[in-house]
Amino acid sequence: MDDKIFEIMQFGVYTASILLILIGLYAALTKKSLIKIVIGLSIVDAGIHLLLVAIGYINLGTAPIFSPGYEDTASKMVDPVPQALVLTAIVIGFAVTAVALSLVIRLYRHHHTLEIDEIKNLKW
Amino acid sequence: MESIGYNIMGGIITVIVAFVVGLTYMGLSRKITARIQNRKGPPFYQNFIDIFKLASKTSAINHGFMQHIGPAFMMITSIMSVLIVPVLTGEQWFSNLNFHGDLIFLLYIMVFGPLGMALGAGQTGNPNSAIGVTRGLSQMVGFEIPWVMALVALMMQYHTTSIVDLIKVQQEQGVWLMFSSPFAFIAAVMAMLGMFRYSPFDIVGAPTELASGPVSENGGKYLFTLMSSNSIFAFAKLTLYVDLFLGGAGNIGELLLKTFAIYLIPMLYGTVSPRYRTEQSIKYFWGWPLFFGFLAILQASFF
Amino acid sequence: MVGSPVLLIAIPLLAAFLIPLLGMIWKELVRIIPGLVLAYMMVLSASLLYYVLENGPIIEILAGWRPPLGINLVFSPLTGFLTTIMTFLGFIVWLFSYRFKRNVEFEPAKKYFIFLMMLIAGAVGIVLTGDIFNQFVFIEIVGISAYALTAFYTGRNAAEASFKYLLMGSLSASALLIAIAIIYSQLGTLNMADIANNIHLMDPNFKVIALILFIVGIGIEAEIFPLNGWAPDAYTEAPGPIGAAFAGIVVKAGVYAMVRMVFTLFDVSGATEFLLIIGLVTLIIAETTALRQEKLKRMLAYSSIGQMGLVFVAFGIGTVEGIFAALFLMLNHAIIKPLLFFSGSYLVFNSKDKKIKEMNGLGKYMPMTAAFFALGSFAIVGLPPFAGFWSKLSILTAAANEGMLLIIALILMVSVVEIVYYFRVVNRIYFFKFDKASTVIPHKPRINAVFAMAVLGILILLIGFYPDAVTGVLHKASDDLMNTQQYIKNVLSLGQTLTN
Amino acid sequence: MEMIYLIFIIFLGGAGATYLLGKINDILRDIIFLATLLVPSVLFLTQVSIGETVNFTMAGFSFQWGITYFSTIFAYIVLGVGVFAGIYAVKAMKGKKNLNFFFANYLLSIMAMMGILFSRDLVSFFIFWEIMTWTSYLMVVFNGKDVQKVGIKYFIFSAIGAYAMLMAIVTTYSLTGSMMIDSLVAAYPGFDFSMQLLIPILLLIGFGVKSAMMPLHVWAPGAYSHAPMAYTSVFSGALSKMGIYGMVIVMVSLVSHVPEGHWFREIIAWMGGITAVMGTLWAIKQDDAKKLLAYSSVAQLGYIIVGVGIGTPLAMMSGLFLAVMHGLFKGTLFMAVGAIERQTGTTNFTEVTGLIRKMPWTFLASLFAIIALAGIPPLGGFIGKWMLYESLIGSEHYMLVIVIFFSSTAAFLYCYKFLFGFFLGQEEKEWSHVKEAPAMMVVPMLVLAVSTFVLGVFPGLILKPIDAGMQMLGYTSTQGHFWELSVIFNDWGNQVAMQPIVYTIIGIFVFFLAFLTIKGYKETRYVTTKDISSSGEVPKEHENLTFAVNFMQPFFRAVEPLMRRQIDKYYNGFANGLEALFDFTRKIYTGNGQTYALYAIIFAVLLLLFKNNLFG
Repeated sequence: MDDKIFEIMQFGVYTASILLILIGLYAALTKKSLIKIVIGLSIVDAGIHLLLVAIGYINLGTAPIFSPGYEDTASKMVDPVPQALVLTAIVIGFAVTAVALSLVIRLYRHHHTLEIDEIKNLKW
Repeated sequence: MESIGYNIMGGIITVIVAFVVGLTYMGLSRKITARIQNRKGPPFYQNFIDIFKLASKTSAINHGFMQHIGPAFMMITSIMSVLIVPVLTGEQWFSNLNFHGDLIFLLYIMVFGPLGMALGAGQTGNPNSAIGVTRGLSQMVGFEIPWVMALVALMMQYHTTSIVDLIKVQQEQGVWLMFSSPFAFIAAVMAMLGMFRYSPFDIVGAPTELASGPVSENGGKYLFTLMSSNSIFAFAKLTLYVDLFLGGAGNIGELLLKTFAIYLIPMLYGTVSPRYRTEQSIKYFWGWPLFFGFLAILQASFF
Repeated sequence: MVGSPVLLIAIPLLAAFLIPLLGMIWKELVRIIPGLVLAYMMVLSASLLYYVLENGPIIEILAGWRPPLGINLVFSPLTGFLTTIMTFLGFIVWLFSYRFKRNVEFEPAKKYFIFLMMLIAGAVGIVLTGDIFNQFVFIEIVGISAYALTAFYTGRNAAEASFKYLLMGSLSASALLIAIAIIYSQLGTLNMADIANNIHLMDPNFKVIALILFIVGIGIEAEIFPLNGWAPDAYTEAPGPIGAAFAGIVVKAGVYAMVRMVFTLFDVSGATEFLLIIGLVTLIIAETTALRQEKLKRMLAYSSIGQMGLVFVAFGIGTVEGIFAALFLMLNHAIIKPLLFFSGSYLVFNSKDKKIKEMNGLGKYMPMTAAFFALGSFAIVGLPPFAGFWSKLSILTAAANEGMLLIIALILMVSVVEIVYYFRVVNRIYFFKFDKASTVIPHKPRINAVFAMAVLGILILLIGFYPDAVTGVLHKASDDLMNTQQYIKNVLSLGQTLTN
Repeated sequence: MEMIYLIFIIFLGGAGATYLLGKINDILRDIIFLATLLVPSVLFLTQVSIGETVNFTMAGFSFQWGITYFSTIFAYIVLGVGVFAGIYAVKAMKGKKNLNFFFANYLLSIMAMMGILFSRDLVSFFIFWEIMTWTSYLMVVFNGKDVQKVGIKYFIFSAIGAYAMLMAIVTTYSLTGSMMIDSLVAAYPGFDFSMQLLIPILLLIGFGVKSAMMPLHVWAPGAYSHAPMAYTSVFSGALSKMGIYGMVIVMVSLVSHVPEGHWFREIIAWMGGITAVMGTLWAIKQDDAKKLLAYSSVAQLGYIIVGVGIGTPLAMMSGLFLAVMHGLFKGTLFMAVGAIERQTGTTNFTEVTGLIRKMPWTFLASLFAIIALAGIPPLGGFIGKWMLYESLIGSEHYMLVIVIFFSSTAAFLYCYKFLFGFFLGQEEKEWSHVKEAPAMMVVPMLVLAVSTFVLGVFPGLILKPIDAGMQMLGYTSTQGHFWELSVIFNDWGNQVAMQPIVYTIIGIFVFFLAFLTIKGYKETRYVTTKDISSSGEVPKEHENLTFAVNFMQPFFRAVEPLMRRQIDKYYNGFANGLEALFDFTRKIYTGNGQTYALYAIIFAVLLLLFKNNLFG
């Protein structure tokens, strides 16, 4: 596609990722339910992943794979590193979310509530 | 100093003189007080009679060795002080220890005896004695302050701490210190009222209330020693005042005149005043006497 | 050469995954294997450190890609020094927690040791790696295993503490990722040396934003003031040895990452002053908060935060003496605070709800533990002739050489507060009447725990009486951190590759 | 092998051996303990030559140890009191719990004091200072029961002092680049004025705490009275002198070089004077002997500080002489109190009375010590007092001399209270069983007590080393000018010759003792203290005639306004205020995870907002 549209789309992607991050933060910081907080965190992760991918993408890029017939397209390949980062980050985010949810279950068993304001045995 | 024996002789003579004079003054004071109170009063030699009677008696009881040596301590103080104070200026016989004569040493040796006597009185276990002692000590803290202020003023003004030098100063100036530094004199005299323990400051040995305080439980030789040391001590103090403020004494007559003149002050003041409680007397001494002491020090520092 | 630095990361991870399998063969292996692994790591990193001190840093290349493209490990005097401390502490922690409390059965023990291995591997990785994204990955490894270990006990409020930790941790992860994204978008590289080499090409605004995001992200791990809310809870609720591991290993890794950012990567002016200020605030807030704690481990946690603040102050001085003092303090803290946590964990284990005021007169019933606690307290408040004194003295002299008298005064005032709360506890332990009502029958430490504590105590005395035993290493390490150009040159020109 | 190292190695090893052997056998432990005290003392007196130094470097700082003429004086105090108190302690502490710890700690604190005197550089000075602090702290809390407040208070004040000192030290290091005391002294006149002001003040805070100077003295009474008496005699006798030691160095070697130095001197001297007065007044008020002696120590240290503060040759001499004397007689008194506590189980004047015939030797020792304390001739205390007054008068400190005189006159009150309360007065039934303390406790007391008498007659014995030390500090030699073997002079050449005075006193005493004793002492029968003439009739057995409560009541009615304020209260108020503040500030750690996350975000946002100010 031509560069102008690409510019606009890239801008849109960036704004979308920033928005996702902000929304996630909003959820994580203001929602009182533990589940919602966890969801907010993973929304933040999603936003960041989108940002990373957007950084690596170039206009009309192809997959960064050297295969017969495509030797000349090295300049057209998108940068592979951010995608590697994103893959790793997704895995990590998944693990963190899993731990978080298991903790939420434990907390519910222990406190019989999901309100974060009522889980304040440890303070000062 | 020619020889030790010479000095010892002089010292003994000094002590004897002090003893006689002191006892006489006490007797006179009883007589005068009686006359003022419109009584006849005992003859002035009454004290000699009493004291020799005491000396001849053997003390029946005692409460232990501290009480036993207490009077000796008291004696040390009075004799030491009378030896240190220059009795007659320029008189070889009477210049005993006073070439070492030093006011601060004198002040401290004056405390030695009362402390020893207080310990002796303490061992008797008589609460009255202890009460009297505490009162006495407290009162001493009271009158020591103006007294010391007066002395400090003199010492600083004339850059010496020796009594002999102070007498020299007066002879050179030709004017007694009681005129050249009057405030010190006033402070010292007001302190002296306490030092002699006539009323209004006689709560220490308050007769009839404390059974004569510290010296109760002491009879016979103990009382003899205490009384005689008191008389010697009184004489020593009077001589000290004379030396400090009245320019010393050249001969024995002058000495008697001046000392008796000084002695009249506490005595007459005592006859006309009621007894103070301890804190009252302390507050008294920290009132005007302190003020005069300050004035004396100001004078010493500025003139 | 006894081995290559990569083993320091690979072996513990491998062990972490092998433990359950070996546990099927023989249950005891679960407890034994980590010890062997950690002992090997300790020896390896010590010998490597010796080698490095003799002849220059080792740059290990992974997967054949040479820097700046590939990931590389840097085993320089500084990183080697930190790695040695961490592995040593890991071994001590294992020694202490071998058969840690009878009631820990096979299944929890398995998890415990798996996560412990992962924790140490991650921490070592943070220190050794030369690649920021790799560092991020290791930080996450440390984080996840730390969340799990914090929530180790089901009975207590462990889950709450762990959740707070996780919340903050994932925030820090996000911050780090964004920062990495910014740097990559600007410079197109992730290799630390390369970044440090080209940082001046970066748009200053983006540079500062990236730095700030890094500070926020790593600061959460390094417990600087407004970001350390999770720390006390985690320290308090985690098992005693894990608290020691946090204080001795995890925080050190965080501090290292922070310092690497400020000193090597970013050439931003005012960054060291910022470290100074933030460290001072952390120090003051933490120590004054520790003054009124009712729970012993919480008090220790705040004290440890305060010590980290002091470390940052020392780094913030910015001179070589300052860095030397900071490293010295990190070393001492890594020795003393575990001792306090070990002995403290037995003290609280004997008191019903971990209140300090229930420890009256425990000294008579567990003299060994109490003596170790007293020794630790004496050492950490910096009384000579114990270890803590030398680091405190070097910090003060370093500050004085820069003429920072006000800062010296503040540090010393805070030290008075520190003395107050530590000596309150010591007084209680020794000189108060022992009331049976508040405590169960005293639970004496096992022989291995006593041995672990004894090693630390001996080290405290050794360093206290003969500081020169360590100052040489510290000097080399501080020079290594100071000299950025040398670092860049070593990595980019591949310093001296291994021949094995 | 350097003799200096050997001394410290013996102390350390002896401490360790004492601790370990104590687990095996008590006798062995005591022997090792005494040997460890005696051997280094002998080595010090015989082998160590003054001025020789040993150098070594550690952790980048260069260390230098060596004794000087000046520190020798204090070394005599430390070893003298330390050794005799140690002999006393072996017997006195018998039967107490964890004695191994006590003896080892005792040795360590003696070692620390010697180390302070040996160290010529600030680092080892500070190290030994801190060792001294925490060993003495462990002694204060040794008895255990309910001493938390006292111990903590002592340690907090010591820590404040020590840290003030440390700040001065590092400042010096940054200014001169060296840790040697001599280099500080050499470079000091070159500092700019603020440093010239800052360093002495900080150092004086440090030393003032140990020497219980006026605003910093509040720890002293509690600490002195709570430690075991066997150690308190060292604590008050020797350890407090370390503060004096440092103070002298500061006042003479540093302050005297600044043009405004005399203001320092005045202020310090006045602080000492106030300390003396208040200490004395509070001492009179106490009903517990330990407390009384503790306050009196504060007062006595006040005199010493005055002498040191004035700093004229005579004043300095008097200060140092008083320091030695105080070590002797206060050591004796605390030992006596310890003996009484051991024999009767209490040290309260209102409970125990009339011990004089039960414990005559203890009484004799206390009598000597008390006379020396009160400064009554012919005992040593008088020499110090005399020189102090003469120096004050000579240097024209009009008001100060009055203040000192007041306090030392008032001191007679508590002196009498001490002797009367314990030894004199009614002999109650309940104390009829009391025996004299064992010889191993009495002999050290008597030795120290008699030494006060000897020094009173021949002050030159101790004035000689003092003179040497003062010459090292830069004074001109005062021998023959201010003192001879048994004669002391003041600024104007007035003199007090002790020998004839003492001989006269002894002569009079012997004469009258003979007079009282020889004739008819056989007839006097001894009677109990119930057999007294209380206004006529003889009291019964059951009547209680003991006079101990409200002993000095009339005096306090007079001085009440002086004692209405207690600086203690202000300190406590301040500390409580701080604790409340911190208790409030820690509320920022609300247990809510979201709040913490919010902090993080706010922190990031703030940094982003002020990024230009922070990272320009």
